[in-house]
Amino acid sequence: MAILVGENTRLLVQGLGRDGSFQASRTRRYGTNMVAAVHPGRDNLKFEDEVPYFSTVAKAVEQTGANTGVIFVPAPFAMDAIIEQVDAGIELVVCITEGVPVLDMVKVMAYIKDKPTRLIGSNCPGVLSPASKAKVGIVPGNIVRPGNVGVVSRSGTLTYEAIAQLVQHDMGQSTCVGIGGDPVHGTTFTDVLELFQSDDETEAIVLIGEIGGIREQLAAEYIKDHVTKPVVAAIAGSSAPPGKRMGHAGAIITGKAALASEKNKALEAAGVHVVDSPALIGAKMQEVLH
Amino acid sequence: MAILVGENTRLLVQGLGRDGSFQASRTRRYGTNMVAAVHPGRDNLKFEDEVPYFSTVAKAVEQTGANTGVIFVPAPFAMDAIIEQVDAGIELVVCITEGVPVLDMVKVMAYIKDKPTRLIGSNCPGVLSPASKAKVGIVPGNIVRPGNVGVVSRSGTLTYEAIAQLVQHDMGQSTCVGIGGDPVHGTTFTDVLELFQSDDETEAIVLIGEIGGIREQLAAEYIKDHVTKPVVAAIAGSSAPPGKRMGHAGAIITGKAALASEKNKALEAAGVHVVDSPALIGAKMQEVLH
Amino acid sequence: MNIHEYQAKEILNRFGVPTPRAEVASTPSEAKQIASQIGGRVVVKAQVHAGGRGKVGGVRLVDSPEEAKKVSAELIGTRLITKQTGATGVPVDKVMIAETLDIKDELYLSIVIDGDLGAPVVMASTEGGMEIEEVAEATPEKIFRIAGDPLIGLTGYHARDIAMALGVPKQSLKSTIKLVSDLYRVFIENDCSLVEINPLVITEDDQVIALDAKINLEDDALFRHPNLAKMRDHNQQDPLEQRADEADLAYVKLDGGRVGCMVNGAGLAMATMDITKSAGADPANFLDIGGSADQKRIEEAFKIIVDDEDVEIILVNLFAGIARSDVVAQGIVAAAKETKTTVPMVVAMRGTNAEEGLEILSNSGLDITGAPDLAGAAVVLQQKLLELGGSD
Amino acid sequence: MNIHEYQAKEILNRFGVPTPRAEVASTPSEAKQIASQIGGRVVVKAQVHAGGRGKVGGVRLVDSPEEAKKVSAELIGTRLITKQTGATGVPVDKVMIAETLDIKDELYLSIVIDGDLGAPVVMASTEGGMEIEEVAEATPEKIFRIAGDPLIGLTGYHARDIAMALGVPKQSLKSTIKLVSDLYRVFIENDCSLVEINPLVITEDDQVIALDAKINLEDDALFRHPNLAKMRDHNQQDPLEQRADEADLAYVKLDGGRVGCMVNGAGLAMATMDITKSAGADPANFLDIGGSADQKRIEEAFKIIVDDEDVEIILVNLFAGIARSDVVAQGIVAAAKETKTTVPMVVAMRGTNAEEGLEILSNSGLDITGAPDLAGAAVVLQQKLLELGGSD
Repeated sequence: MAILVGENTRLLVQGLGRDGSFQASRTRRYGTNMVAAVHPGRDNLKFEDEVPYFSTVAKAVEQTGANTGVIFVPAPFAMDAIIEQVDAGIELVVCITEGVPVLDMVKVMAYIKDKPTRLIGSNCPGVLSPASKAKVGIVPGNIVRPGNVGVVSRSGTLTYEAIAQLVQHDMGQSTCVGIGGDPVHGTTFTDVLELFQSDDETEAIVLIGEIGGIREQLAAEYIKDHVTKPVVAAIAGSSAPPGKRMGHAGAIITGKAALASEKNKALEAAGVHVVDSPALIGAKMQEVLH
Repeated sequence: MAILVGENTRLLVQGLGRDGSFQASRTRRYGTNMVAAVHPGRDNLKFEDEVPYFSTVAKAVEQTGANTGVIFVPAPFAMDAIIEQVDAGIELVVCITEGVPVLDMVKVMAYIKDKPTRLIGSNCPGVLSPASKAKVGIVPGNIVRPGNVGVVSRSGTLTYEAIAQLVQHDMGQSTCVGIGGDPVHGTTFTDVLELFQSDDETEAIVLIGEIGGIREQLAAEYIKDHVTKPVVAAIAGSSAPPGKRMGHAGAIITGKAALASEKNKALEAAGVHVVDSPALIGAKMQEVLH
Repeated sequence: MNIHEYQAKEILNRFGVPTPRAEVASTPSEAKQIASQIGGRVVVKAQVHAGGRGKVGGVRLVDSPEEAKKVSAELIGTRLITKQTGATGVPVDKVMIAETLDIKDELYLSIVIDGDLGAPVVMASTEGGMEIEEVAEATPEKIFRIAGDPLIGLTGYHARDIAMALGVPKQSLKSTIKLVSDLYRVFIENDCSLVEINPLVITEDDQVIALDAKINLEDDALFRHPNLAKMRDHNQQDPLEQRADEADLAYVKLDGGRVGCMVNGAGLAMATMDITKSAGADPANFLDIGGSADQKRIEEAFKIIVDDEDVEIILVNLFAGIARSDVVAQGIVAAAKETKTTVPMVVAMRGTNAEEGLEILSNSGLDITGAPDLAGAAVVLQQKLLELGGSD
Repeated sequence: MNIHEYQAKEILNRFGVPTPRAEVASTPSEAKQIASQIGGRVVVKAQVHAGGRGKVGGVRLVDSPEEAKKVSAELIGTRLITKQTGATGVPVDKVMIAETLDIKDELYLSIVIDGDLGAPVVMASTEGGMEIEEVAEATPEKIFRIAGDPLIGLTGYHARDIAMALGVPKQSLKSTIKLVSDLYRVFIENDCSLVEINPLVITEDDQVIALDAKINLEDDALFRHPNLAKMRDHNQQDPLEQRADEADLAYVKLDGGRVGCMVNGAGLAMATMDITKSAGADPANFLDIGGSADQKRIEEAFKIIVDDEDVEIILVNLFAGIARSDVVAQGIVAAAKETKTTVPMVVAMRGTNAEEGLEILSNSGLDITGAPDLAGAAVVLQQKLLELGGSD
């Protein structure tokens, strides 16, 4: 079954500039069912001669039944794109765009609070479920393998790292979810843990956190109370200095709770298999599962 | 039983300036259970030597269990007072204040949309249930009489007018509700009709509308589909010229639907007993009920 | 609060909405100077708070600075009577001298509050230059409506939808989207009750420009815009309405009526107008003295009615909740004595201290006829009108 | 983006938040002139992007204009080394000359985004003048927090709650409430990531004044504030960080490290720093070359690392998703040749075209040691460090 994306995914891609087009192309080659492309001024044209272009999301949804949207528009327009997709009734919106102003994300979160749409991101690599060849975002399709480990991470490249280590140790993935590196973001660790816990295809979970915020602690609390599947976790940034933004807008040590050590402590107390370094995820998962 | 207010009403009055104090005093003399007064800088004092003052609504609710709030603060601070009462968990908030900027009310309505609080007003005379001596607002207690007619009106003085006519024709009121004259307001005709329809104590309903907006038409639709009790209605402003604001911010003819004649037509089509003038409400109700 | 076209365009410019090059003149020679600065054919527009000025010569095309001076001289200092003004019209104190544009298309764009939606609504139509009410009546499908969101404002994609609904050429799409967004900010950030661009024009070189502009500011929110409040032009108001404004009374002068109405409460005031009409006469005014009116305000309210030359009889209708009837009666007596008025009055008083109030009036020596209630007031008024003779 | 105290106070003043009378001087004689204009005792404050300046002589009280000149001469043109700067410190180009106040109480007020709440949060404390982290550690109950609402902003009653939590005297309550509300608008309308007033002071005559002020602007939102973007002072940045900024690279110089890190992805870059540490050395920098870096940016990234005098060895760690390993390798080779560097490199390359990339590096004649993956890179790095000798 996997989570979030699968055989029923009907994908709409919004923002087909250079990067968006490149990724849309790879998404299609991977086998994902991309049904609509939204980009202004390209009505009546087709992406790669097959996928119809629309000027508005509403029209695209109406005519193609798209239920999942991925956003590649530039940061100044990302809030608007998210809201356009929410208003059009898209069920899952994945915002890849990096550099969205945080006050825009504050508004977006307030706006979608009582709406049925689920948002992933902004500033995330998106979601991929190998068994159903459903890829919504930029996780490379050539490194994954179908299997039973769910992966959730704040970082894109560390998601790939975890996937590669799992494959190296002969384990595949049910779904890989990058929740993104922005301080205010849609779907959280806790949300994804809840989904993995009730997903039949997922036997174990990899969680990769980083410095900043308290989401890892909230995840630990949730795991303690609700997650029975084994969880292997790593927190990046134990060597980062305080007060400096480490690339991701959310990766900054602003107080004690933001430290990697505090997060490790909370996860360990929740029974999570915490490894000292993201380099050890694969080995630890193999040990846990065998 | 009556609606909205009754024996369980525990009233908090916010804004005890000249008018607020005068009204609070009359409210208490009428017999309403006023449990808290909120006004800055009067902590540890008591209103009329009996009702404790608080600086914040949260503290007042915590210490007195107030469940109903009435607002007399000046217009520039009314939005804030409403939100403070909503945030403190007050169940029924009645905003008497006139002249609240309409964009403030737009924000208020968006804010309370998914909250459990019910708002009446702004710019309304409030609610009074004679049988349980519960008065929240400025409807004069000396003109009402317990009985079985529910009164709902956009206008304060026309509420009194209707009450006086009912009494003159020997009919009392279950509850009188002034929903207010502002274009954007909380509880609507439709909301109150729904409450009256399911209230055992209410046998018939008086509805007094006026020019502007389409709420009377929406009420007519609701009556047609859901209200089995007899309704007598009058619309004020048939002689008003277009484009001029008649006192109430909402009482302005901006298009065809805003005309008294259109509203009368819609109500008549819904089976409502429409009278040509608010002067005939009492007589018509007597005719309908006897 | 109404403001002038030139003031509205000042606000628009501040928010980035383009308008034709223009300046305002208070004298014909100023007008000439501006016209020669702008050059070529210009338009002279009377600055008045009333629509329909074009049809009565308030908007004139001229070919030379000399002609601009001549036309301005014809306008400045006169009163303009349009279908939206009373019979006395409104004074022209200033004219706007504006460049003329080569226009390809005329569109319509406005923003108002939709009370029932509880949000500002943008209305757009390809039928520019026509009154929107007429378009709404004749071809409602040509009006495109989109509500803003209280949290987000007008989203970019909605602005784009509006621009597309307006059918602007592709090369004007981007500037139209920006204009729509900017106009929405004008509405929100200035607490407007109306922003109307009619027509919004597309020029031959695909610029998008607000050719005309009307902005009404919400009175209740003026306290947070002191600079906008200063834009009020008292000269454009009816002098009686102006006095009512200053006394903080809700008053509307109604053309052609002869029954002065003095009431507490907006709803009751409308109902009083309605029964006046049903009694066979037209009301001369709407007047709500409010809930907690003190004697000074009541005196001024009464004087405003008495000073209205159209008023032949006064209908006082009071249902005192907060107000006290005796205070109102004292105010009326004091004002009547001061103005030495002999206008007859029909008085219905109920509520707080109604009997005392009625007694004060009865003992005042004024021409007072009591009425028991709203229905009774209609009957008594009809009798008194018959006595006065004549009918509307 | 950091800005100077004097710039922060300019913004505060624009939003109605009062600050002490002050002006900024670039020369000692300007300082003297300002001091004599202000009169009496003044304070000379070095304008640098770093906290802790007071403890190292960057804030000095002087009694005369002459002394202001002297102290300014001591500060301007020097570098200030505080606990928040690296060992090279930051240059003092300007000083602020400000009036002194009679202070009754020192308070703390700040606003930041709380990512987990998804809203701006106002933090207030009676412990003004102390660092908030210390207060949070020692007496967390003395920090009062309230979140703003995305729709409403900071409500008036919340501003009042904050003012009451600050325990200001009754006669200062109203101005404190206004200050808190204004400060919230500063945060929102300028897209700040931090607004911190420490201390906020109550003067002997009960005025509420922002004595010090720190504002950080959110980089991602600078595109909508072109005037604020101009406030950037490149001189205050580490020269390498400045070059990275210009090349749009996420780079942080780390004090005392000797392993240069070149990575794609922020998470992987942090993990690379972590394994460096576990291998027994300190990283010299954080560097994320990003997803779609082209060869020019990669060359500049490599040069920035090489130009860091602390760097003795470079760890390249690439997991190419969007990026192509061969392009990165070509960039490294080109930059290495241009800079003639001989620094040894440990390279882990995976993902798109990893083999081609590694081959390009191996054939380049540079001092390259390959590593299979993240874990392998730690092992190889440790060996290389042993070869280099020494340890941190």
